[in-house]
Amino acid sequence: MLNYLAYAVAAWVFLWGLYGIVTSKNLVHQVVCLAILQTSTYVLLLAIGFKIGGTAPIFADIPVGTPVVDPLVQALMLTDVVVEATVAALLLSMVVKANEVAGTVDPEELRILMG
Amino acid sequence: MRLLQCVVLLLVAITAPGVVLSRDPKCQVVTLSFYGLICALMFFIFQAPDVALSQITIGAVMLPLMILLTLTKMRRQNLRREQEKKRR
Amino acid sequence: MSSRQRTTLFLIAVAGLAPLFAWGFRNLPPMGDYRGPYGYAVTQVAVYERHATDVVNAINYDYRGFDTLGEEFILFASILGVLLLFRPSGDDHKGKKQAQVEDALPVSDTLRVGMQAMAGTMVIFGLYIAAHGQLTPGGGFQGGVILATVPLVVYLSGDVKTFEAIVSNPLTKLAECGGAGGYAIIGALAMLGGAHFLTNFLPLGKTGDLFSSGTIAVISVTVGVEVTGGFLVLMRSYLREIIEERLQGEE
Amino acid sequence: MSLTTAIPFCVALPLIIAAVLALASQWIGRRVCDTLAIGAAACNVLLALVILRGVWSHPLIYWFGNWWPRPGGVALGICFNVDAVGAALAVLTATLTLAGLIYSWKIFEDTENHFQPLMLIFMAAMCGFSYTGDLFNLFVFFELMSVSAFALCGLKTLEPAPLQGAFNFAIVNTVGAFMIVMGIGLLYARTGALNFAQVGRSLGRTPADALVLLAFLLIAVGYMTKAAIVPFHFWLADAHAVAPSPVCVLFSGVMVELGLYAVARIYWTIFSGTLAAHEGQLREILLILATLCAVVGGLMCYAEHHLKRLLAFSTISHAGLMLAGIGLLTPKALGGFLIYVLSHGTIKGGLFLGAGILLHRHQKIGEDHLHGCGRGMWWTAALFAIGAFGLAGILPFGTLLGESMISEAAKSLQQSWIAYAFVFAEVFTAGAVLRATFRIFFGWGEPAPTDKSSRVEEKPETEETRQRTPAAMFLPTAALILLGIAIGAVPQLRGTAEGAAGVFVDSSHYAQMVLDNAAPAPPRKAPEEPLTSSIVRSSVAGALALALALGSVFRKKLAPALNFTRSLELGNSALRAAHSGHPGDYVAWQSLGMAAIGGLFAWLLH
Repeated sequence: MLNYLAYAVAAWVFLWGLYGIVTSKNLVHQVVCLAILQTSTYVLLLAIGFKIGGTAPIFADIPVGTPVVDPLVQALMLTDVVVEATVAALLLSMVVKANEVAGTVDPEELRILMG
Repeated sequence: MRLLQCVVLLLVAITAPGVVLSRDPKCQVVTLSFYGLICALMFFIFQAPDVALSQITIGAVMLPLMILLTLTKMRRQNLRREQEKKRR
Repeated sequence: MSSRQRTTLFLIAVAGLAPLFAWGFRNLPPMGDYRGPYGYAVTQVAVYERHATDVVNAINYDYRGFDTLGEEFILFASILGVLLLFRPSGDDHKGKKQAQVEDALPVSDTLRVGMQAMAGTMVIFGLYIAAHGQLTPGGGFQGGVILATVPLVVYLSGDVKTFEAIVSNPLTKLAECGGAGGYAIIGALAMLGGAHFLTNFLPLGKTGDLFSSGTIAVISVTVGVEVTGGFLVLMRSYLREIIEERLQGEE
Repeated sequence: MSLTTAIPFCVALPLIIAAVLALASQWIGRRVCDTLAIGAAACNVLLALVILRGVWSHPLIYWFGNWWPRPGGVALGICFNVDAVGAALAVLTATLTLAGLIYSWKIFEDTENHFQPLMLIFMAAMCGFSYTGDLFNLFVFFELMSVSAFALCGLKTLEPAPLQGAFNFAIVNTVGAFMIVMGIGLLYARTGALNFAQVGRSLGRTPADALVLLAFLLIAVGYMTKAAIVPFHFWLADAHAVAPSPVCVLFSGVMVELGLYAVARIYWTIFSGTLAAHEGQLREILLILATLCAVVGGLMCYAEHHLKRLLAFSTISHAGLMLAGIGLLTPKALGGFLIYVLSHGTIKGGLFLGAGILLHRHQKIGEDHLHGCGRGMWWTAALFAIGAFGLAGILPFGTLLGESMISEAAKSLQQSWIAYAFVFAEVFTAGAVLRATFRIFFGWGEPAPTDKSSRVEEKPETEETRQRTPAAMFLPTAALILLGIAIGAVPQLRGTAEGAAGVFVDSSHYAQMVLDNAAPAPPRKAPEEPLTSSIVRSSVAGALALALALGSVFRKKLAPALNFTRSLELGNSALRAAHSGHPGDYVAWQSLGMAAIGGLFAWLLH
């Protein structure tokens, strides 16, 4: 069962992130929840690439052929981290602007377009 | 090692709802920063030092910092708006 | 939709999604048993083929360097977006005079000296991380972010003038754009020799050296330059009005 | 220029020029920046055309960094797999970007020259997206495209509406993007590969299990969010209503369609082998989604009076039709999809630019506010009317050819009811545009009823004198609409498109070509069937649309029996209330949609 703990945590975090976005009453809070949602993909990718007894895929001190964890998922996660930071930066600047021109950061009050 | 992994995974599972449920953004900055550190710890334990390093810099420092700046900016905008209201 | 209806709708969705995830994740290999062809092949060949000891960075900057090019431009585009959103509008100048909001940070002298000493250490650390990407954990991206936080430490220590001098320097902009464009240009340079885009065309050197692994090291540094410049530009656009007021206050 | 040089440059050149423009933006003037950007876009049109001609007869594989696959078919590098379908979409992308950049010559005075580099990055991302042959690279370009689109969408920062639209767009699409990452992770866990061909070959050996289906679900939902398929479509109306017109051209004309293209690409290269046993059920699920999308989009389109939002809902409706082209899962329908995308993209782009001209001249965008304002703008009126009939897909337009191929494919699969979905969507979307044309340009009938969002007065995109329409705005508009007709006139288009689609769907040969360096097979030109039944059907649709529009406009004068047009114009209140403008609602619907489709998938497997 423990072998699947990481996957369960990934799904758990994913659903909590979605819950946060759905119920949010503050745009800043919503952006943070999006970042939480993102971390679920880290947990999933990390668990997928892990190998029992493997070390980090850096052959500075260990000979080639030593069992290591999968380096590719780590490369994917690096890209993921950048994506998270940049999307968050862009969204936060939109929130600042929305607060400036609309005077609110509550998505309920910011609804100008509807129907 | 196995135990450590379980512990850190459970920590992630506990803190993530904590961040979501801290509804006040100011308080969320603190929890998010803590969560970022736990994620970085998880990366170390799962043998991903490269990602851990960028997670510390991004998830635990840069992202909370940007949120703080956002909150500061918004507080100033709101103060300014109130001042203008008073003047009228 | 009221917030209650919304939550109900979402909970219905979760009632469907949770079993769906459980159903699918059950077929994943148990954690720790993974042995995929990509990871296996790349850990076997990367050190011989690329003379880089950090396989993650060998993938990032060489085998899948094209992804990283896209990734750097994601950063670049989002910074352009932030600049576009925060561009000064006509209202800003009107509002500035009324906006004297008191938020100066009280900083003690001990803290200031400590922070400035820390800034120096961080420069060294950031440069080290950025330059040794092909050898040890880290690389251009991580080093760049660390370097970008240095001026921020300077700012927090109360030295707004130095901070402004650093971030408003045209070199910062040059670093951002030059780093991003430079990556693509390095990729294109490989084509002069008849190779494909983003081929590692420099001599690979001796495994473990600072100047080993050809373009991996060069691209790593280029990315570091871009990330440093990019995050500085980003912070400047967030802090711009606050800095302007501080500087006015000091005069 | 050789083809192997052209392929990477189609992506790299605009990126390099964008970096140079962003650097120099402080020092060079607006016009220099514009000229360089237009030059770069024109260059990309040429490059994309060169590539299209080069891959016309056979696809081309380009391995970045000289990392050809290892023996045994393990690909460590990233490849571009350029075939005629992807190359044609890249040509469309570059053409629309060029039109958008020329159009913006007269507008956006205050963007500090950051608009042009973002447009170039957007274009590069979409070109890369249509060429790539790697799962994660597809995601990277998806994200690059999204980030530049979010920024471009919130360009007009002086009002709350664009920020709301851009924020909703960003939240919903980013949730979709994370779903894609999870799906990629699951596929990687199963196959240990990211290259389409390698993943497909590895999966194809066994029939799909729950993991593969979940991966397909996550990835398909992620890309269908981009493609604005009901119930993932809510962001589109908000984003299109507020984005600047030249940006809308790219959003509606090609970005949405690329989401569908990605679904088609991953289905055929990765999942077609492993899901072969379930093809029938999968087809039904996709067709249900497509019809739902066409109907909801059509009804909402007719009920809308904010001109750009009206066009946005028409895009949703047409996205449903295009999904039908993919969902039939045959090469013929896919060829129809390709033709439909090309002609719809240019026509819809032209209509959005036309709406931009109205905004430029009158600073209003609501159909009720503009009532009769367009008198004297006869050329623009003509373009609107022609565009409306283009949406209906009548004779000289390319949409007719696409529609006929999809309908024929549906007929041969005993799904001929799809043709009615087409007629429905065409009548309502074309009818809505015609109705707006009559009211705005001719001032006929009563002013339109007001709805909540038609009150959103857009900030004019320009401050200049507005006595006449500048040529820089009119010419791209006219050119795009006429291109929509010209596509239909290309000889033997249907046979060629079906041949290209045949190459696209041949997944085993695709894998051999990518991994084993096998020689590409030349596409076979398919025989073309007569168009008679489609011409009849689309003429009926066009006539019905005209009648509906006239009926709505002259409701009072003609007969009380026409009162149903009023309720159509007011729309279903529950349906309208669902488009609430609240990002939380949108994500809740998105989750619900995913759970529902997932439930259908689960039923499909058992």
